[in-house]
Amino acid sequence: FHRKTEARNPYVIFVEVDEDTTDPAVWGVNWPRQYDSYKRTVDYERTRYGGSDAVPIQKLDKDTWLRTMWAGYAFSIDYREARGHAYMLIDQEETERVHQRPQPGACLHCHSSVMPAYRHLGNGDVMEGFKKLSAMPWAEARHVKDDHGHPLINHPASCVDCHDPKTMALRVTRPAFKIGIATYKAHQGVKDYDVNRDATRQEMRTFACAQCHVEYYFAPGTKLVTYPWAEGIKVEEIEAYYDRLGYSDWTHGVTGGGMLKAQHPEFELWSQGTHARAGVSCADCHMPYKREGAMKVSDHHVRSPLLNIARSCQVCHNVPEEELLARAHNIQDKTRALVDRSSAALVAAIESIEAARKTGASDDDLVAAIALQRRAQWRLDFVYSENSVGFHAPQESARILAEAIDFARQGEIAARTVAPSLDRQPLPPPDVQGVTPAEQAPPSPYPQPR
Amino acid sequence: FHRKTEARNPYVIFVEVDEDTTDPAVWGVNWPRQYDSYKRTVDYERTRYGGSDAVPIQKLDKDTWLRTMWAGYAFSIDYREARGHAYMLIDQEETERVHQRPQPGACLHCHSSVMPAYRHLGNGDVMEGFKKLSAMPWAEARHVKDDHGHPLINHPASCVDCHDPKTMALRVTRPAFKIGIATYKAHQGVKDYDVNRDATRQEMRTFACAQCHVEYYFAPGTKLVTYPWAEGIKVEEIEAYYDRLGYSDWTHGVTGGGMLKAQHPEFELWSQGTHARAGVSCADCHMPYKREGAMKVSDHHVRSPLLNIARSCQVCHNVPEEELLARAHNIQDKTRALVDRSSAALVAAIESIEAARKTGASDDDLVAAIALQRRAQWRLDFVYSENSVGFHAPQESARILAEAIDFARQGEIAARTVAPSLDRQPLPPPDVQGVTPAEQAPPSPYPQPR
Amino acid sequence: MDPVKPPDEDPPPAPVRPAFFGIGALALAVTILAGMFAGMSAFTFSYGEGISYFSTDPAACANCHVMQGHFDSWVKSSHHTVATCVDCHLPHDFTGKYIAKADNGFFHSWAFTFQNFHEPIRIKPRNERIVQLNCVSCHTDMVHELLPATVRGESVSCIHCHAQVGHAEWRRR
Ligand code: HEC
Ligand code: HEC
Ligand code: HEC
Ligand code: HEC
Ligand code: HEC
Ligand code: HEC
Ligand code: HEC
Ligand code: HEC
Ligand code: HEC
Ligand code: HEC
Ligand code: HEC
Ligand code: HEC
Ligand code: HEC
Ligand code: HEC
Ligand SMILES: [Ca+2]
Ligand SMILES: [Ca+2]
Repeated sequence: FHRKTEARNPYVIFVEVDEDTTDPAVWGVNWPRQYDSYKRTVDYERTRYGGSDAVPIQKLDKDTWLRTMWAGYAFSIDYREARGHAYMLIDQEETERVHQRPQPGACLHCHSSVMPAYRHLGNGDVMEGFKKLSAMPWAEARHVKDDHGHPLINHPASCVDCHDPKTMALRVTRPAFKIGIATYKAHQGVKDYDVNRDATRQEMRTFACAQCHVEYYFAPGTKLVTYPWAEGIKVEEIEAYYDRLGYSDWTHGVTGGGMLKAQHPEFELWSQGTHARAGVSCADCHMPYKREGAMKVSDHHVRSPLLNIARSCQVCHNVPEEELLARAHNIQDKTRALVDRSSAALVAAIESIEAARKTGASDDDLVAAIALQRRAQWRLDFVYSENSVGFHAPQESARILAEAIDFARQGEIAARTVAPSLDRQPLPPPDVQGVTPAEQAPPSPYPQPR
Repeated sequence: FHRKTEARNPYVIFVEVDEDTTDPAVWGVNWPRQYDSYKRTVDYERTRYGGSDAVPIQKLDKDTWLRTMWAGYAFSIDYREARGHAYMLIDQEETERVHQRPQPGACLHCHSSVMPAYRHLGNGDVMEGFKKLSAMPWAEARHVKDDHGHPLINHPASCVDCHDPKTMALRVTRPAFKIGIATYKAHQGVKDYDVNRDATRQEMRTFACAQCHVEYYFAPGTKLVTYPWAEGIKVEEIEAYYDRLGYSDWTHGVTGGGMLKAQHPEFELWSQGTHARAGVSCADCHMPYKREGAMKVSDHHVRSPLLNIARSCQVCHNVPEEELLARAHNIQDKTRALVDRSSAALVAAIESIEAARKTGASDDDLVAAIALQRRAQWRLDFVYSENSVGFHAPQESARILAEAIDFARQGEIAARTVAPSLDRQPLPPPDVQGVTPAEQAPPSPYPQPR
Repeated sequence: MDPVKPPDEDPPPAPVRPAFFGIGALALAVTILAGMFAGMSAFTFSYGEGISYFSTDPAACANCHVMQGHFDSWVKSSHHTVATCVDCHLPHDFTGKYIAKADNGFFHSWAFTFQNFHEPIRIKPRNERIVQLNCVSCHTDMVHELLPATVRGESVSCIHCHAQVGHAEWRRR
């Protein structure tokens, strides 16, 4: 008998779009509903821990221990709350991390509609262009031009970055993700994985976001954006990978240890949660369907699901909104309490190492303590820099923080064992290495947060 | 909506049962299906972490750090895996904790069909009898007799302990629970709570179990079984209650600190999990309905739900059995790894306190360290002695263990700060205070576990 | 465990294979029907008013007590005024409907007779695909933009989110 696989009729196309159409307004002519919601990512509204503000909060002032944790690194100069996709390019332009530290073109991989620039620089070869642009200084890369002198990078991530302009099918465009996911699959025994060919539609609803919402590092030398998944995507698997490479992001300004920086590992943490096991994708929660007339469309106003619980959660969870919000808050409150506990432990470890050094301990004496600092810092950073405050994987987040606490306290003990006469004393404000002291820094582009 | 048990499952009464019918076989004449499954609690079958064996495993041999954690307390002599309800009375009779230490009649509260004994001793007044029996020495209480010289305690918990013999409705019989839950409700602002009058049917499906599967202590002096819920049922609320009373279960055999013992806080931990929030009761998972012909009966073979995933879980989760088992194992594996991490930290704290004492530190010097040991020990014990290995509340279990680790390591640091020249050295086997050394102990009633 | 496994280990809806599948299934159905009326499951088929399989009356499905819960939950569902069991569970085209009826009618009777089916009952992948196609067939206008762009493309699974439309307070996936 007949089982018709329904397919939609082609949309009514008013204007042609192609691989070079990075301007979402042009696509908006054909798909006005999606475009309208896409534009709303300029909006701001806070939730207890997320959402966004008119002026992105300076996290370094809210959580002052961050300056100690990241001492010596660009993140200790300026680190703010993220906000909607509409701001991704401007926020990168304005951060003091770019103003005060040299950054490579690699940064643009996740903050702009960058594919035409890659193709241009690589003469049609994306990989080539990706390599070239990544290695350029940031300011040069930001303003790379085509043969007619027109700038090639003009927009934040836009339609063409997630959709095939011919079919509108979801797709992955970012080279670092394509390589990263293939490497991860290879580690799992899947050879020759091509994400756009092999992923299911439901997987694509996650991978489209995992192009950017992942941990990364710039390969030393080439500055190529790299996703560190060759040994797996769990927190200790990524750490093992970095350890094997002997990689560090920076030298800690107080202890002199080589440290790792975690950035927005949403995909990695989500993957360890119950929702991921149940096949619930990023788009299910962050781009829920909404009804528009007789039609339903994906809400392209990507934002905190807690601002839209009815559509984001209630289709699956048949319970009142307040209860769902309470469940989410319950998870986040517990995570936050453990973050506070972990940061106290980490600061104590750093202070102890510093104090031990002052009593004459040598680098050799402190090897063990510093190695423990690295483990603790990586774990705390992993949960803290992940943006769901534990929601994406509650038990896993708590587990990671439990380990962070253990390593940090063991680091403190190791430092004390080296310098036995050590009493716990408040550390003088860290002597931050290689970072401009705050008072000498140019004024921030944002008014001071309350 | 409200389904009447009687309406759904009409039954015929062949024999009369009343408040004194503690023999389940008599009830079995009227309700053969329930009785048949009830009898099957003699069965044994292991799961990865739970279930049971023909011979209950000696946990002290499997997790040797328990002897250090509980040094000086009866639990460091004999502590085994629990098994089915059929064994509850015999296992209490056979434990070395009863043979080698004096125990009160209070123990029988949760291990036998004890209500007729309470009524008899109290001349009809349950509370009176409860007080009297609790205060008796165990051996005397165990063999308390009626006026005709017939023993009153003959069976493990049986039908009459959970069912009203007139209506078969679920009910709570245990005085300690009635008082405990009323105290807890009073703390929440609900006055004069009578569980059998005020609880919903769904709540009763949990409370029937929470009569026994809870943390308890024996009130000093009276030995009255008491549930420590006057300030709440979260781990830190119970701790606060004990702290306020100045209560300790025992004096630690190595450090001399006053410690708290947690026992099977299944109800308390469950209450902090997502299942509890969603109103899922103990009976939903541990006594799932099974269809017998056109009839649905509650499976009275109370056991690990992982031995019966189809009925225990799939009624709510429409996913394959293997996947549900994997989800449960994933949670339990993570919990177990944190238990290992916490126990290492706690043992290090105990060793450090002992070593500090050897270098001459006084009780006063060690107050802080010992207070931290108490906090850590209570938390580790809470999760370890809870029998679901974290399943009942995954994030909460991890959070509690994270705190245990922090307090234990801080305890270690406090001890080292007191005795600065301290190096970490392996501690000689703890000099266990007040407990018969193993080699002098009478042979165990069970063959030695593998 | 692969963190990004699809919610359903089933292959996507097979491309249409009308001739082969149709004849195969028809032949099977004929054999089955013959065996059914002749053999031991005839008892159940009539006891359970197996003929109800050729009816559109939902109460007919509930002739079997194992279907009672499904019936009850349908009564409470948003669809009980707009869709009956067969609207969701049988193909909407004429031949497909009768083949599926024979197919399922046979298996249900068989299973009911021997009581050897897995409980709780879980919908089989082939029947889940029928349901999916039926959602889409009633709601094409609404979900037009969500449909795959190509015939081979996969649909998003409607019941990944709307697990309870046909059976209120039903199990989640
Ligand atoms: C089951 C629902 C769910 C899924 C699936 C999910 N998220 Fe989230 N996400 C949330 C919730 C809830 C928050 C917390 C929002 C808040 O605190 O306001 C959140 C927070 C975030 C944030 C921070 C938002 C903010 O306002 O600060 C980002 C970014 C994010 N998620 C990205 C992702 C990505 C990428 C994926 C897939 C890999 C994903 N999420 C999967 C529910 C989900
Ligand atoms: C091309 C890279 C890229 C892709 C693809 C991408 N994001 Fe983002 N996303 C960002 C950047 C960069 C920001 C931060 C913008 C800012 O703060 O200026 C961001 C911000 C967000 C925020 C707001 C965070 C906050 O704290 O308010 C959410 C929520 C979010 N993304 C979710 C998603 C989801 C869900 C997807 C997939 C449907 C996705 N993103 C795809 C780069 C990307
Ligand atoms: C792998 C993708 C990726 C790369 C590469 C990347 N970003 Fe981002 N960036 C994001 C995402 C996703 C967010 C939003 C989530 C968050 O803030 O954690 C973000 C947020 C930001 C923000 C806003 C919040 C904050 O951190 O103050 C700034 C500024 C920023 N990035 C600058 C940079 C700079 C500078 C670089 C290069 C050194 C860079 N980004 C490289 C993905 C990326
Ligand atoms: C990822 C989750 C998800 C999937 C998959 C999904 N939907 Fe929905 N659907 C929603 C949400 C959320 C709404 C509510 C929209 C609103 O209220 O604006 C909705 C609304 C609807 C409505 C309109 C409800 C009304 O208010 O009248 C229909 C009909 C519908 N969906 C059918 C389908 C069909 C058919 C499919 C499969 C092709 C499907 N859905 C797949 C989440 C989903
Ligand atoms: C960050 C990734 C991302 C960006 C950028 C993006 N989309 Fe989408 N879009 C999605 C996802 C995810 C879906 C759901 C696709 C699916 O389920 O197969 C989707 C679906 C669609 C659909 C199919 C119908 C629907 O609503 O589900 C259309 C049309 C569409 N997007 C248009 C656009 C347009 C126009 C833009 C630019 C204004 C745009 N998209 C930008 C991720 C994106
Ligand atoms: C597409 C379906 C879907 C969506 C959308 C969804 N969930 Fe879930 N949720 C599930 C499933 C499936 C589970 C796993 C348990 C189960 O099988 O019921 C789950 C589990 C949970 C849990 C317990 C597990 C945990 O990780 O703690 C919470 C809490 C939760 N969801 C809250 C939310 C909230 C809040 C939202 C919206 C931001 C949301 N969910 C969106 C399907 C969904
Ligand atoms: C959502 C299902 C669920 C609920 C509700 C639930 N449990 Fe459990 N319980 C489990 C699982 C799963 C295990 C782990 C069994 C194992 O490891 O074999 C477990 C373990 C146990 C054990 C140890 C069993 C063994 O074999 O070692 C006891 C005792 C227990 N639960 C009692 C309770 C009590 C009392 C309640 C109510 C306060 C409760 N449970 C609520 C699922 C549940
Ligand atoms: C009268 C007290 C009492 C009541 C009421 C009670 N239990 Fe128990 N339960 C025990 C005792 C005592 C044991 C240990 C028996 C042994 O090991 O000898 C036990 C053992 C168990 C076990 C087996 C543990 C293992 O490790 O194998 C499970 C599961 C369990 N109970 C669950 C429940 C559930 C669910 C309920 C309510 C439906 C309940 N219990 C009601 C006292 C009780
Ligand atoms: C508040 C109810 C309660 C009281 C009072 C109680 N028990 Fe139990 N007992 C249980 C439950 C529930 C279990 C099964 C769960 C477990 O083993 O953790 C159990 C298990 C046991 C076991 C088997 C496992 C083991 O610990 O070796 C023994 C033996 C035992 N109890 C002895 C005693 C003795 C002796 C006393 C008095 C000092 C006592 N019980 C008081 C509820 C209680
Ligand atoms: C540890 C507690 C406990 C014990 C002991 C116990 N039951 Fe039950 N029983 C329950 C629970 C819980 C239910 C479910 C009641 C509900 O949902 O209202 C139940 C239900 C029943 C029902 C109603 C029909 C059904 O199956 O749901 C009957 C009849 C019954 N039990 C008989 C017995 C008999 C006979 C015994 C002794 C052989 C017994 N019970 C021992 C807890 C217990
Ligand atoms: C009576 C219904 C019911 C039963 C029985 C049940 N669950 Fe759940 N389960 C839920 C609900 C409701 C949630 C909360 C999330 C949601 O709303 O879907 C949940 C959440 C979960 C979660 C994620 C939350 C967490 O605590 O990690 C897991 C894992 C889970 N269930 C596994 C199981 C297993 C395994 C069993 C059997 C031992 C089981 N469940 C039995 C209803 C149930
Ligand atoms: C609006 C659509 C719809 C209607 C009407 C409907 N069902 Fe269903 N039925 C479903 C869906 C969807 C599922 C799959 C649920 C799932 O897997 O979570 C299902 C599943 C089932 C199952 C398998 C159980 C399971 O959970 O997999 C049975 C049996 C069933 N239905 C019987 C019936 C009967 C009998 C009727 C009429 C009284 C009926 N259905 C009416 C949509 C419907
Ligand atoms: C003869 C008794 C009986 C009748 C009448 C009956 N069913 Fe069933 N049904 C069963 C049994 C038994 C099963 C379990 C079969 C299995 O899982 O193998 C079942 C399973 C199902 C399933 C899920 C299993 C699958 O194969 O996908 C659906 C859907 C279903 N029935 C729908 C219906 C509908 C619709 C009707 C009425 C048109 C109906 N049933 C009439 C006995 C019956
Ligand atoms: C026989 C035709 C028919 C079938 C088959 C059908 N529906 Fe519907 N559905 C309707 C009608 C008619 C309405 C109510 C009309 C309206 O308000 O648009 C409706 C309403 C809905 C709604 C909105 C009400 C609600 O429950 O939230 C959703 C969502 C929905 N359908 C999804 C589905 C899904 C998913 C399936 C397949 C499992 C399905 N429908 C199968 C006809 C159907
Ligand atoms: Ca990094
Ligand atoms: Ca206790």
